[in-house]
Amino acid sequence: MRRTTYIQAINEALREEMARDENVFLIGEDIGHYGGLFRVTRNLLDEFGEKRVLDTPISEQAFMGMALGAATVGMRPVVELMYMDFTLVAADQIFNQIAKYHYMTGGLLKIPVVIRGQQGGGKHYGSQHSQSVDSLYAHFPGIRVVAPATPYDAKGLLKTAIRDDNPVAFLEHKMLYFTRGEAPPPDEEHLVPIGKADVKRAGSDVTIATFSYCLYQALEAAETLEEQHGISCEVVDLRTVEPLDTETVWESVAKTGRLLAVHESYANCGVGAELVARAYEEAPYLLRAPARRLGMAPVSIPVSRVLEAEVLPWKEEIVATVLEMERR
Amino acid sequence: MRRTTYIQAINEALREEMARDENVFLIGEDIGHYGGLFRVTRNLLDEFGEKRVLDTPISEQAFMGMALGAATVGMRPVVELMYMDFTLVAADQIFNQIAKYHYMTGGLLKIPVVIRGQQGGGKHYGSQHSQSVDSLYAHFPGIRVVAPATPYDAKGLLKTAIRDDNPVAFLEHKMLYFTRGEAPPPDEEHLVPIGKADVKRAGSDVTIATFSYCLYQALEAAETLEEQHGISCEVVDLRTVEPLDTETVWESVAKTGRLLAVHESYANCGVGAELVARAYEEAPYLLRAPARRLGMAPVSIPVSRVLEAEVLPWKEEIVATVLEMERR
Amino acid sequence: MKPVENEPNVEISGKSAAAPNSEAEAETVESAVSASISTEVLPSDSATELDVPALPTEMLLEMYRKALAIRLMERALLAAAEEGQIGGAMHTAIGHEANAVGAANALRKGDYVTCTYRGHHHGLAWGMDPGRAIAEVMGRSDGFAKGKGGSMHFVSPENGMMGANGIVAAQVPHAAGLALASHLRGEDTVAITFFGDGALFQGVMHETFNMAAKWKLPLIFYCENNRYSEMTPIWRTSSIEDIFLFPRAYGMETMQIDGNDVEVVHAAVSKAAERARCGAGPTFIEGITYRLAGHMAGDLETYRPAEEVEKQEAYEPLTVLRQKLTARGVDEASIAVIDEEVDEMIEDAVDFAEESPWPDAAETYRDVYV
Amino acid sequence: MKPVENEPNVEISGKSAAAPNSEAEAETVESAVSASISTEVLPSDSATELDVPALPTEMLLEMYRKALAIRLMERALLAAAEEGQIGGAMHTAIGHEANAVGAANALRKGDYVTCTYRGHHHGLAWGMDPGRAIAEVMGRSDGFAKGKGGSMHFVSPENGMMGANGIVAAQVPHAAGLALASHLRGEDTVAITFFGDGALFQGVMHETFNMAAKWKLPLIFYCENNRYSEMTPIWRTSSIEDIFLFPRAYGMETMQIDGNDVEVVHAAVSKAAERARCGAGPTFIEGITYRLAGHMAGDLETYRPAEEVEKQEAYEPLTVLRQKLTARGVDEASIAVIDEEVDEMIEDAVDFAEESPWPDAAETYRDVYV
Ligand SMILES: Cc1ncc(C[n+]2csc(CCOP(=O)(O)OP(=O)(O)O)c2C)c(N)n1
Ligand SMILES: Cc1ncc(C[n+]2csc(CCOP(=O)(O)OP(=O)(O)O)c2C)c(N)n1
Ligand SMILES: [Mg+2]
Ligand SMILES: [Mg+2]
Repeated sequence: MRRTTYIQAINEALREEMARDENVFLIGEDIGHYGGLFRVTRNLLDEFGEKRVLDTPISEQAFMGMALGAATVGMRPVVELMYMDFTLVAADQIFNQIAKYHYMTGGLLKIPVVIRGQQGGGKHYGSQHSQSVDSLYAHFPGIRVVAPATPYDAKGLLKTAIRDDNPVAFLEHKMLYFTRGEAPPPDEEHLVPIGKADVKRAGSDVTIATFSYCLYQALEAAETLEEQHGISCEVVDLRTVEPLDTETVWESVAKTGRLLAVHESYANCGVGAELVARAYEEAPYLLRAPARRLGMAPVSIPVSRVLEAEVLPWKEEIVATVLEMERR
Repeated sequence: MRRTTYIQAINEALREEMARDENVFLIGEDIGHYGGLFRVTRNLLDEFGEKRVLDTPISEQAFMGMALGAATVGMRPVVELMYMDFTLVAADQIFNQIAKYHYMTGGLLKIPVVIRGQQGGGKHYGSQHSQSVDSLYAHFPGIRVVAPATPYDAKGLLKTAIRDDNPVAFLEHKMLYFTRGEAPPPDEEHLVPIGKADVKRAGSDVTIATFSYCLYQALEAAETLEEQHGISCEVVDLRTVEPLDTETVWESVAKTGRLLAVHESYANCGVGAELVARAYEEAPYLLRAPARRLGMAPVSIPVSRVLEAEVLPWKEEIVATVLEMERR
Repeated sequence: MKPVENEPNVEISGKSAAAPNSEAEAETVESAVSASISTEVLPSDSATELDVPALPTEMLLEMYRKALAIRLMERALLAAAEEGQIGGAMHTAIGHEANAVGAANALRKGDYVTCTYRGHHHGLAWGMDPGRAIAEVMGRSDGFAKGKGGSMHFVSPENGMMGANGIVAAQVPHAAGLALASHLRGEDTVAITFFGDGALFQGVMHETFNMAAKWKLPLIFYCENNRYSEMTPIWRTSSIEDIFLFPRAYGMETMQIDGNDVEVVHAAVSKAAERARCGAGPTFIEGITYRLAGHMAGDLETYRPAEEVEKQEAYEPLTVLRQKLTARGVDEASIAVIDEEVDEMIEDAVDFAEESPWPDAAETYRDVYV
Repeated sequence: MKPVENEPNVEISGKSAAAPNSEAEAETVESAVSASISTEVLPSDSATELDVPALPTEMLLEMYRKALAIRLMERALLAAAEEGQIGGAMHTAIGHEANAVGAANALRKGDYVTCTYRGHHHGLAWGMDPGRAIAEVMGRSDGFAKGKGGSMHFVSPENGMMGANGIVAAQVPHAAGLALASHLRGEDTVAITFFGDGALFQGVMHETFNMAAKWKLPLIFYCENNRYSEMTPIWRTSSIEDIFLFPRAYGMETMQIDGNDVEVVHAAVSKAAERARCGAGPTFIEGITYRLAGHMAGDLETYRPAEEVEKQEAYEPLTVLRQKLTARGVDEASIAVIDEEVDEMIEDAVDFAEESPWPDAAETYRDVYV
């Protein structure tokens, strides 16, 4: 079995899709000649030239808007935001424009734009370079949101995202970039569907629904819970945040009777709260204990590593919350 | 008892606070010489001059950032966004800067900025002029969010907001502007605290927690439910969305055993989902039926009045949802 | 026709920007601008340096028909709004017609346009059907966007009309994206984007100017300068005295033209399109025009004197066009025939819209995703 | 000292912007710029039109001390980062020192500064304590922001240092707000804001230029032009050939200066501050400088040739300052004493920071709200 890093998986997906469809082009800061701050787009300019890999000035609003314009006539722009925090700089073009254009035009125009880049904490980048924006994107209808955790899923989902006629936010995570995992052979038609969760660990007592880097934290927490407390967790990797694959989650909760949603974006008005609310709307009878969620604490992410560790909803907090849920 | 319109209440609050504290100034588009597109700031330029009421160009990012800068040295800017949808144009300055500055500076600087303007549907303004942004603001820590429904609360909360040392988003609603209600005598030290909900209707069967224009829809729904179905709803006006006064809500749910949260911002990852999630975190034992929430349907708000009526979580939908909850 | 009160200040290319040398001078320039630009008109004969060829009479007649259709549709819409048939924010283009009609006629099938919420004139000039347009504004099912977009979101891809926008200046990078698509595909299509004088101070304009100039995109920036940003005159909030000179800082070609004269607009846009098609990059055109109606339906217009509007009515696009036609020997009677035909067309269009059914509630949930 | 290879192109006020007259000319200018500005240095003696008075030797010595402290702190921080003591994005200002030191010394107590994530030099120049600064970068409890802000968020209100920022250009309107506060209160304080060449193309810059110029705010825009935006040379993404000429379109005073020479920087900022204080409005200063270290800690610098950096090392702020001191008759020995003192101070500062305890976990939840 071939293995790649997460970065390499994304790079491969980009290369394959660019080769397959000449309408695909990349646009963003430092992505061309340099190959991207995190080297995700390395070598692509050499292979496809300056017209397919555009180095922009620091003008997120305008190049996001340009992506929309180009997409209306069938181009398939893949926009890199160097840090997903910069979503806020281009927020009007993303949420007032890209997410709404198909609807506002009564379906006359399609906006197949992919917005990709890395998010998340863990590397002490502080308040403006560590935010997770999945909940923010999910709040606005009209844009798909995917956040794969493994190289395998990342490659397959990015290829699907590029071919999707909807705008898609493709959220990477800085802690995942150098992780390695199974990868499909290059150039294969390897597609992972948007909107389909994947059970990454089977279990019987508690369902942990999560995605992106938190998946690994949840898996580790599950190990600890199993070993030290005899609690068996099923870990569902949502992979897609919009639309949420609640079917797979309810299937799991039907077995476990307990649901904990975990994500790194702010807990307040976050995806976890959403999942809890939907559980009580759609499948309250499945729950044997109150459904819970964990997200980023309501503070601006601090730089200091001890403070940052405190706000991230990682392993220890997952373990503690599951234990609390079991006590009910 | 004196009565005023909602607009007049806000205008009075601005005038009184400007007279009381010379650090208070207003900044925004068309607010000075013209008096504001919705005439909320009318006459204030005449009274306080061009240095206290600044007409800006259409440059939301920059004037929002300027408000931050001025606030760091003790000025108290009140920024008008003509439509709260334009939050997205200035999103970096609001969420990456204003909301975080106190924290990022380790508490060294305070940002007493008020961002105010009207939001909401009901007048067929369509996708880019009708959004409710309360959930969006609430997602980011560091900024208070208030959304009063009555002239009385609007005046008292705006005065409190201007005196608050935190940034505050003060969300008005276009359907409320010409509503009338009780008002305290002018120039009185009438302050309504931030973070305190208010029970606007007593009831025993279901708690409806809501705010802004939805309050009136909830009150009407409560009437219908009482008259036609004999269901008694307690309507809690949250008034403040951040922080949420869950204490008052749980007190009510302790009586009713049922909770329905209603707001006009998107349901998905919204304040309602948050309230449901907190109910199961903090007070699950109070609930005799699954807690529910209602918000804007996940579509970009359409112009056509029949389509718009369909997406707004108003009276009919509240009635229908309460009936569903009662059936459980 | 109003006599020329100012020096001609329409110029094209080659002239360099003269920044004021002192504050005193800057002040003088500013008040001169606010006194002149904000209230005066620029007759087309002052367009000394732009070569404005006379267009064929047939084409002028066609343009007159279009401009009149726009005017009458706008009046009908204002009436409908007063009756309560239209909600939200409806901005009419009365007085702006020549900018749209002149530009549309100078471009080709396959070219693209994006514009602002004040976009009805662009819609019609680019070939949209008035009946479906009115239906859209009224939120009916026969609206081109099924009533979802309304007045602020005119769109018609088959006509190259790629969208109006409710967010000031947001449509500008969209057009740059269309131009980028042409550029990347090696096509010779051109994109034009319309925006107002107030839009110039949105940051995204600057960002787009820079990239469009850098990449030499086939793009035409067209500023419909009606001297007001909603209720605020432009000089009150800007330090830029001559809009058309400003984009030169990016190394762009710029022109200031009479936006009330279709022939001038046609000449300017033709020239810009030619430059764009041969790879010479973007051009900025400032069309001086005037909004004869309120900023939006319901505007009481307390912020400008009635005389200012009256003055402008003496030199507005339809008057200018009629004078041109008369000068070409088109007689009153022929014009009256057109007037009647167009009037009837718009009446029919209103009837069509009013009879169009409301969209089905289920339509609400379509088109969120493909 | 490197010989002058270019025409002096430092000028101040009065000159008007000469836009290229043809595309061919534009191309020439562009390549000339990329060939010269991006790799050449501008010695201070080319500052022909800015009156640069010789500063007292005492002041130069003080500035040398500051600039050296910055340099040594940055080197210490890079070493600490390599040891894994510092995470996130840490941008050092090695090579940029003169911009900060020259500017800070030209301003008064009560004036304000905001700057970018590359802000360590501004912090120290404005009087921040190196020990607490290093502690902040390391995330320790004695950091001025208790470890919450880190390298990208230097702040010290008591010194007028009102904040560095991780979002490119976001600090620029903040400074305009500080200037606005002075303006509204009728105070004669001035604000200065530092940003990079890459920041120029953020829309918010344009918005701020416009309002600052319109309201004649007491504001100094200071662009530290190090010719790179992260790993991308400025000419690759911009159509603006001469940064310092661009803001003239807003009617602003502009200067292009040698940002490696404290005396030149001091003179330019003094002049701009004087203008600002007497109500004449904002000034734009382009300080040509060079970043001798990577964009941030860990940068492998594959995007620029080593010779380019070497060349610049011959004309960098500390070298220039030492030459000045020597020319004034300050002997090697006195300089060596300072070198030793500063070296010791920074070593102590590092020790202080390393011994500073980690913040208490409870600290996490403070300062979200007042
Ligand atoms: C980002 C944003 N800010 C403010 C508004 C509100 N607004 C709508 S039109 C307008 C004035 C625009 O003036 P101008 O660009 O001159 O165009 P005109 O309306 O005169 O055609 C304003 C401020 C908006 N729609 N979008
Ligand atoms: C809005 C935003 N976009 C992108 C970045 C990433 N970024 C950080 S520094 C930088 C380059 C800035 O270059 P310049 O303004 O020249 O300053 P320098 O780093 O050279 O001092 C970029 C793109 C950011 N921090 N903020
Ligand atoms: Mg205008
Ligand atoms: Mg730089």
